[in-house]
Amino acid sequence: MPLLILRRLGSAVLTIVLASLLVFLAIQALPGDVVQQILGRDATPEAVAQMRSELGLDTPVFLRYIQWLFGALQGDFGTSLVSGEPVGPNLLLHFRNTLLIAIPTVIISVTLSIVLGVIAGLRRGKLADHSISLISLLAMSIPEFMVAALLVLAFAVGIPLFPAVVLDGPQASLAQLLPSIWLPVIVLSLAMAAYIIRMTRTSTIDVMTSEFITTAELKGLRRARVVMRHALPTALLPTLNVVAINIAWMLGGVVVVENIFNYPGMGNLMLEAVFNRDLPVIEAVAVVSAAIYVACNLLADLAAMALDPRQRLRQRTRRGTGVGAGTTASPAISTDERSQP
Amino acid sequence: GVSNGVAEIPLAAARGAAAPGRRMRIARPAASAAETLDPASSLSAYEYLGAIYNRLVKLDEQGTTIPDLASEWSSTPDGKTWTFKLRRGVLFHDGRALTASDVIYTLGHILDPKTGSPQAGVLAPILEPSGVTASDSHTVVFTLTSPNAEFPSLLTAYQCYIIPAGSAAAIGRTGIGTGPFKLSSYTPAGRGSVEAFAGHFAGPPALDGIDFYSVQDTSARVNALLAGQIDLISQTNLDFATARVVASSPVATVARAKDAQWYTIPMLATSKEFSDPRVRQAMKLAYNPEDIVATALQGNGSPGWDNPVPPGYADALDHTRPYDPEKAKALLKKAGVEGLQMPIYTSSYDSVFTPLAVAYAEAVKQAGIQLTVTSASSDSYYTEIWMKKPLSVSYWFTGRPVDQLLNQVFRSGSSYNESAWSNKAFDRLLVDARREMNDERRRGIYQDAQRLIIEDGADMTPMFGDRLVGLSRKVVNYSEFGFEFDYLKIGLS
Amino acid sequence: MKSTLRGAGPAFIIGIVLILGNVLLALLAPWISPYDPVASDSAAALQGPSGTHWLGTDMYGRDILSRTLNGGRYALQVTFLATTIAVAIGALLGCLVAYLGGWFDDVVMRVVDAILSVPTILALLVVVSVLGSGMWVIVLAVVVVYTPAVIRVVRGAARSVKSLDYVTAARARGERAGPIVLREILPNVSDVVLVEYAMRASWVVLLISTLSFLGFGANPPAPDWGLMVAENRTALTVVPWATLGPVAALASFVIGLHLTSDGLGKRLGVDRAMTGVK
Amino acid sequence: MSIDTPLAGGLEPVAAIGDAVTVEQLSISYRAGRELVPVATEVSFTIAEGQTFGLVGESGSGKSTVARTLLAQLRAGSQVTGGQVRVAGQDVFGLDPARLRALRGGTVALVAQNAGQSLTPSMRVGTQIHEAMTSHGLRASRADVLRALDQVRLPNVKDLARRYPHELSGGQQQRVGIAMAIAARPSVLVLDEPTTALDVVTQAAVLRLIKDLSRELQTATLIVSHDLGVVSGMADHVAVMRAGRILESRPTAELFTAPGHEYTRQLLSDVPTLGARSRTASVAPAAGAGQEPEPPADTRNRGSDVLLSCENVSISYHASGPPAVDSVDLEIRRGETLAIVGESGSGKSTLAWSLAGLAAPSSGTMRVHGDSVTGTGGDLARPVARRSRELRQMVQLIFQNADTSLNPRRTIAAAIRRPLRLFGTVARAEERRRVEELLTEVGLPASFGKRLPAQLSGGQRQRVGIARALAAAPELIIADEITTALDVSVQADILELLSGLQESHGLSTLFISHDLAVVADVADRVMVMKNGRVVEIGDVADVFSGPNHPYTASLLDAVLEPGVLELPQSPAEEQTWIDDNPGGWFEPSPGHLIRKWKGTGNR
Ligand SMILES: Nc1ncnc2c1ncn2[C@@H]1O[C@H](COP(=O)(O)OP(=O)(O)OP(=O)(O)O)[C@@H](O)[C@H]1O
Ligand SMILES: Nc1ncnc2c1ncn2[C@@H]1O[C@H](COP(=O)(O)OP(=O)(O)OP(=O)(O)O)[C@@H](O)[C@H]1O
Ligand SMILES: [Mg+2]
Ligand SMILES: [Mg+2]
Ligand code: NI
Repeated sequence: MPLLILRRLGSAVLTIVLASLLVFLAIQALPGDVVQQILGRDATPEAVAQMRSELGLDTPVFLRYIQWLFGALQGDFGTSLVSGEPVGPNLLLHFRNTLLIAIPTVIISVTLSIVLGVIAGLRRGKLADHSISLISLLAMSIPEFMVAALLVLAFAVGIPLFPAVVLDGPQASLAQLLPSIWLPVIVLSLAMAAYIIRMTRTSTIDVMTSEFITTAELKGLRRARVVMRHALPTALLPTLNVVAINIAWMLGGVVVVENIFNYPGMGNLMLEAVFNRDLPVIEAVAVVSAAIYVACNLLADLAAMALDPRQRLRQRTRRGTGVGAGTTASPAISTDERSQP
Repeated sequence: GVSNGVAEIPLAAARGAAAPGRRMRIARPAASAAETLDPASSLSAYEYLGAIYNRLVKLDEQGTTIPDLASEWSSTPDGKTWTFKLRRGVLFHDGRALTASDVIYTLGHILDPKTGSPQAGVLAPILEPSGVTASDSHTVVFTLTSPNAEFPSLLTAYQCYIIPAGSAAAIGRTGIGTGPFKLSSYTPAGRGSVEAFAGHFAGPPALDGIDFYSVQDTSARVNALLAGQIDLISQTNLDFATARVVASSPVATVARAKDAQWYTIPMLATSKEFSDPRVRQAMKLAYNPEDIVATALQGNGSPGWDNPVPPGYADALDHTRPYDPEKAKALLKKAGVEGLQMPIYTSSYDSVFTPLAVAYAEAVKQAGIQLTVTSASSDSYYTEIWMKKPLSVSYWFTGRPVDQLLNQVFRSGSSYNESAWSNKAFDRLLVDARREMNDERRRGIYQDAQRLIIEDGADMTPMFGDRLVGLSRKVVNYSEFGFEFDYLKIGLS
Repeated sequence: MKSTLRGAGPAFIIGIVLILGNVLLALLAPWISPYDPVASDSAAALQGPSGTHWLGTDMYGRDILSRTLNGGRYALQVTFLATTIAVAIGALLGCLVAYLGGWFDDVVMRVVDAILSVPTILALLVVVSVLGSGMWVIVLAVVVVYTPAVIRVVRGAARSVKSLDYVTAARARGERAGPIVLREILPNVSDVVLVEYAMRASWVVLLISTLSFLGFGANPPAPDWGLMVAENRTALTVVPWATLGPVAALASFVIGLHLTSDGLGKRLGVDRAMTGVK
Repeated sequence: MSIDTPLAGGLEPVAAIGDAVTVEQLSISYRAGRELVPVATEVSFTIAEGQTFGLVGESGSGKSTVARTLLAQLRAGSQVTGGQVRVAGQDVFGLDPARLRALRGGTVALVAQNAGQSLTPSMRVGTQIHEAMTSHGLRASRADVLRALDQVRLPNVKDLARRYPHELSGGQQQRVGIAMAIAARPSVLVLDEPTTALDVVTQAAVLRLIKDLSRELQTATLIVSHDLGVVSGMADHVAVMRAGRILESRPTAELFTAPGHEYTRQLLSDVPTLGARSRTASVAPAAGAGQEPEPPADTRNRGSDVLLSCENVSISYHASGPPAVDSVDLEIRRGETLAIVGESGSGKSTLAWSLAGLAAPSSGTMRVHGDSVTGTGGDLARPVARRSRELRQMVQLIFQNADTSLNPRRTIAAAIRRPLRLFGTVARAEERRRVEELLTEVGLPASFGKRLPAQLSGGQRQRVGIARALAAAPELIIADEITTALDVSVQADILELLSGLQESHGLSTLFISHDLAVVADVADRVMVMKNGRVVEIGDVADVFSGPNHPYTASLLDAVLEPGVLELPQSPAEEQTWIDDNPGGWFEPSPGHLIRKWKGTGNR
């Protein structure tokens, strides 16, 4: 098993490096010269040449990537083209702020949606199921920016319970940010919960019809025990992936919500960097997001191993001969990866 | 048509007694992360400047030059030598007293090419650093290289705020001036605060302090106001619908600054499309400013008729021109660009940009001109689009003296010449006007210059808009002219 | 189609109706909208719903109903194109990768993972800010960011089909990869592909309106759902219809897609598992 | 500890006088749209304490449905439309939830068909058994759990209790299932095809165990199976079901000797049997001195009509570890049927697939010899992609699972047409006619061409599979467990069809099966495999009459034949022998070769 984790870790690192290379190349392909952009229209050719070599732009792309990679490995993401300050610390600050909304969001949405999803799955076709399904359907269908706008209207402007926007910059202390996080947390939780609820519901239904649940029931166990001990670990397996993907999505791309609430997080930093063509910042944000994505998936895999001992075996590609081979087309396989918004 | 039940937009902010001990919170759009408190710089953070600095002279709401740090000034009859007497007992925030050397230093800083000050373009042609001298500790003498009857008005620009001698390197962060407020904290594109400066020569301001916040998104700024998180939104001209929302809010209201926004449509004269004056002429003839005021401003403003000098100004040329799409068509045909097609750039930088672009594009259709309204990001609009794309929309605050307005925005080579228009005759007129010490004749020359802009200029002025400013109902004595409020009087009830 | 409809339940029918309704309205919008969606009329600004303007007008006096009707055209067009291309490429590649396996699978999946790991919005924003916000650019951008996800899903499904005996039988006959993928594997993951199509489309349409909302999509004064929300949201209390109209349209379309995909998913297996009948 | 030690814990004896189970006029239907479709109709039977009742019948006849009513379980959508089920005096469908829980697991326990899927994958085996005890009020310690595991004769119980279900073999899983069922000492045991998923040797052992346990616990047992041999060995009384009705219900001996119902007779005649065979005792390990080891292929070479010959073939999936197929030599003559038998995982399919070109052998030669007329032939060691069209055409595979071997999205005609087109067997214009011809040949109406596989029954699908193989006009057919998934009567039809076709087309067949009786029926020669190696090969008659390799012997011992009322005594589940190094063969009769072995002294 440690070997398995090691292999996953290896491929995770490879994925991040590949992602950083892709983004690096894509950014290089941007039309327009960075130097011209910085120096403006009246730049003399000498000044341009000098700045190019200052920025190391006269070295070949691949070499530059290698240099960047080495820097990045040591935590040096270069300096912002706009502010001239190192990217790393600023990114860290924004990342911290995003975490401040991400962590409560994950805690709230994951617990809530698993509970609701399981309830809906267990009470399939009943009122509880219908209302939970309907609400999650709505939550998935109404764009976040609308939800955010309505919430602001209701709970910041109408009844001034929460601040409408974050006035403090990225350096604000956590205590300063704390009152502002709740509306973003609600918006993000709604968006996230919807998918998790649906996935949990589906897999709960799936698992509840499986033979081992029937067996557990026919053993005369209490319903609660059947659900909690027998069904849940397996039912949560497909949910894990959805949770992971949603967490990654949230950390990497809360752009809209952060934009609306003027929240000084990574999403806002990213938007700003794209607006300003601040290439080192874009690259750094991309790499951090890729790392988060990969880490979330890795964690989901580890959690799956914890939940389900079968996952600890390396999956052997058994040639399909016997009766068992035909039964692999479970809907869970196809749905788990489907839930990336 | 105004639908029932929604509050009308008020004409002005409340007057009244400010309560003592209050701090005001102002939201401003985040400028570039490279912004600075150096007033001479092109990237200065406007809102702070008026609070922390003073100029020698300033403009009042009627456009006349009035004293600020200078108590009186005079010139020789040829208009070449100007003497300014400084107010006594003026203190900088660090406790030093203001002397003539500070003024000399400040002008040297502005004129220093390394500073890259936009005002250098206005002052350099007539003033050399060595031309600023002190006859005593509180008298400054300007010796101009050419006569300039309007010279004092050129010192009303916000780049001319006086900084302490020797402070150039640090001023961008320290913000030490003589203003009613003293800087206590500052982050570029972030938040910052100023505190009442007890040592201010005109007595302390009504407020104890001001906190500035940068909020990127316009709606976010409005929401912050409606939620009571801030007291005033600066540099934000509310769109009509939003203004109504704000006006009907129990906590916030709207104040109107008449004709405070000067909207322009620069046609880049160096671009292949607009290097031909016939095309520029056609673009002007093809639309009716009155229609634009009606649709883009909902009537909250006055038509500009492509004359950049606001209608209320004494020097303004009284002019309307025909709206003639047929003639425009003919001109385009002559220029070989019949059925001109191109993008017109806009952004959400100002709430009227897009309505203006849309209304304009709609209007010129008649003349066979096909404009696609293209929205660019508001953050990089003034670095990526403005003065780079052939056709875009832009705006200025009104409140400049005529001489500066024409020199800054229209003279060849000025760094604010947004249309890159260059006209020798026009430039000469400006020089002539400065030489002319007779007010009446000078006005005539300025009006000739306006005529040239209308006929040949590359910058269209479809309209002047009222600026709708969102502020808290608690704000009293708000008045705004040009770039700045009256920081002394503004207060909270 | 008939057999697809049967057993999918009434929600599925509602879903189909919502989708078709939106598509139909978008197609017919130029003919059925009462006003020119971009023509402003200062005299009629900010009116509430009335007989002349059913959904009222916005601050420029534009008819909200007309704008809402036309507002889906761009989004639906992009959604249709982008989803179709992404799902088509993804389905083919997914099947091929699953079938061939080996190093080809490894290489493709690494790249797929790498693309997936870059935040969708970031990738889109970069592409759009580089190439402009033309329709085809957005289509391209969406295809680039969503094809990998489709590849993953389809590959997962295709891998289980791949090991089935009829594929083996084809291999034993000596069929080439092309026919095997097209004749044997693809038709049997079509359920998954169909569900995926509906799910993807729902995200694409939301994504596009988000882009418009952020100022990267449709350009003013074009009528567009996302843009309309962005334009009118601060004035939500004065002109709620200007925001709620487009949101309702958008949401109904997305709900339609979800219901349809659910219905298809049900037919795909969940319900069969429920009755315990194989 | 001894297996005779009774389970600890205060179990109150269930008051059961007379019949522990009474099913009266039970009718069950499920709702399909508006209609009620009957699944069981007026089913009645009783089971007395200590008695075993068998329920046989074809797939879908309603056996499981009836059996599970003893636990008051109905499938979603089903309902009882008449009659009642009484267990230990209680009407099970009238119980309140608490009593129902007490009934389930406490009074009645179920052993399901597929233990692998019936055990909760995320829970340790010991925990699952423990909870079966405690949920019915038994105080259970760890030792009790271990004792329960020991009782079902699982080895190494301490370690085993800590394992997860997937870490056990199929036979072990089934034993855990049994241990779990009897943990709370139920008075009624329901066994729903408890051994169908197991290989014969394990099956025999598990059945033995169940029988011993139910005798020991004096339970009333209901055993459901489609396998007449199983029921005959286990039950005291048997009922035959068809289409939801009990056709006849009689004491076991009576039913098998004098079946009353026509359907029963048919059923019995369809079951292939080993028939009367008189086996000589296994040869002694060292026997056969003098007949020195020679490559078996040489000794078996009986002329030029050899179609296929394999020499020293090894096939590995992994670089390390033992190969899946290890140094196999074999030959198939024209028109001959060679059967391969052996336990699951012994490499039968691997060999077959390799012949079909789907897995390249790591060493050895495999050749197919052209007929004397056309002279085509070739190297079968090549993967299919590198084989000539003629070669691909010559060897055709038929799959075990007709469900999965037909593309559900293509019509029957399209499935059969594909090889016609690919191999150019007939002209395009002729294809249609040829497809119809082939359908008729395998006994299907030509109109079936338009159908999709889902619209066919299992047997019909398997016929299509055969037609598709025939379409290529092959010389060798490889049939990999083609009847395993089918009911006996359908199996009989298919086997008959296959041998008919083989005769008329002059085909050779490699027939893979785990069912010795079937092999005895269809094959000319039989090859026994174990762990990838051939342990015995010879003419059917020779192999079935002995002497045998001990592994073959254990296979033969484990066969359950209908009408044999006893289970084989203590079947050897563990291997009692190892290959004799350096090995070699010994040949009790010409062409009958047995791999030399040594006893290990186990048992
Ligand atoms: N709720 C239901 N919905 C649909 N079909 C049902 C339902 N309940 C039972 N059936 C059908 O009733 C028939 C009897 O099923 P049952 O499982 O009892 O058969 P069986 O004899 O055990 O078959 P097998 O040997 O395959 O296990 C089957 O054809 C099954 O499909
Ligand atoms: N694709 C594969 N990869 C790795 N190992 C495999 C693969 N297919 C089969 N094996 C292994 O090879 C050995 C032989 O398997 P094979 O399927 O040939 O056995 P079999 O005799 O056909 O069994 P059964 O009766 O269950 O069909 C087994 O140990 C099996 O686990
Ligand atoms: Mg059954
Ligand atoms: Mg096999
Ligand atoms: Ni989902």
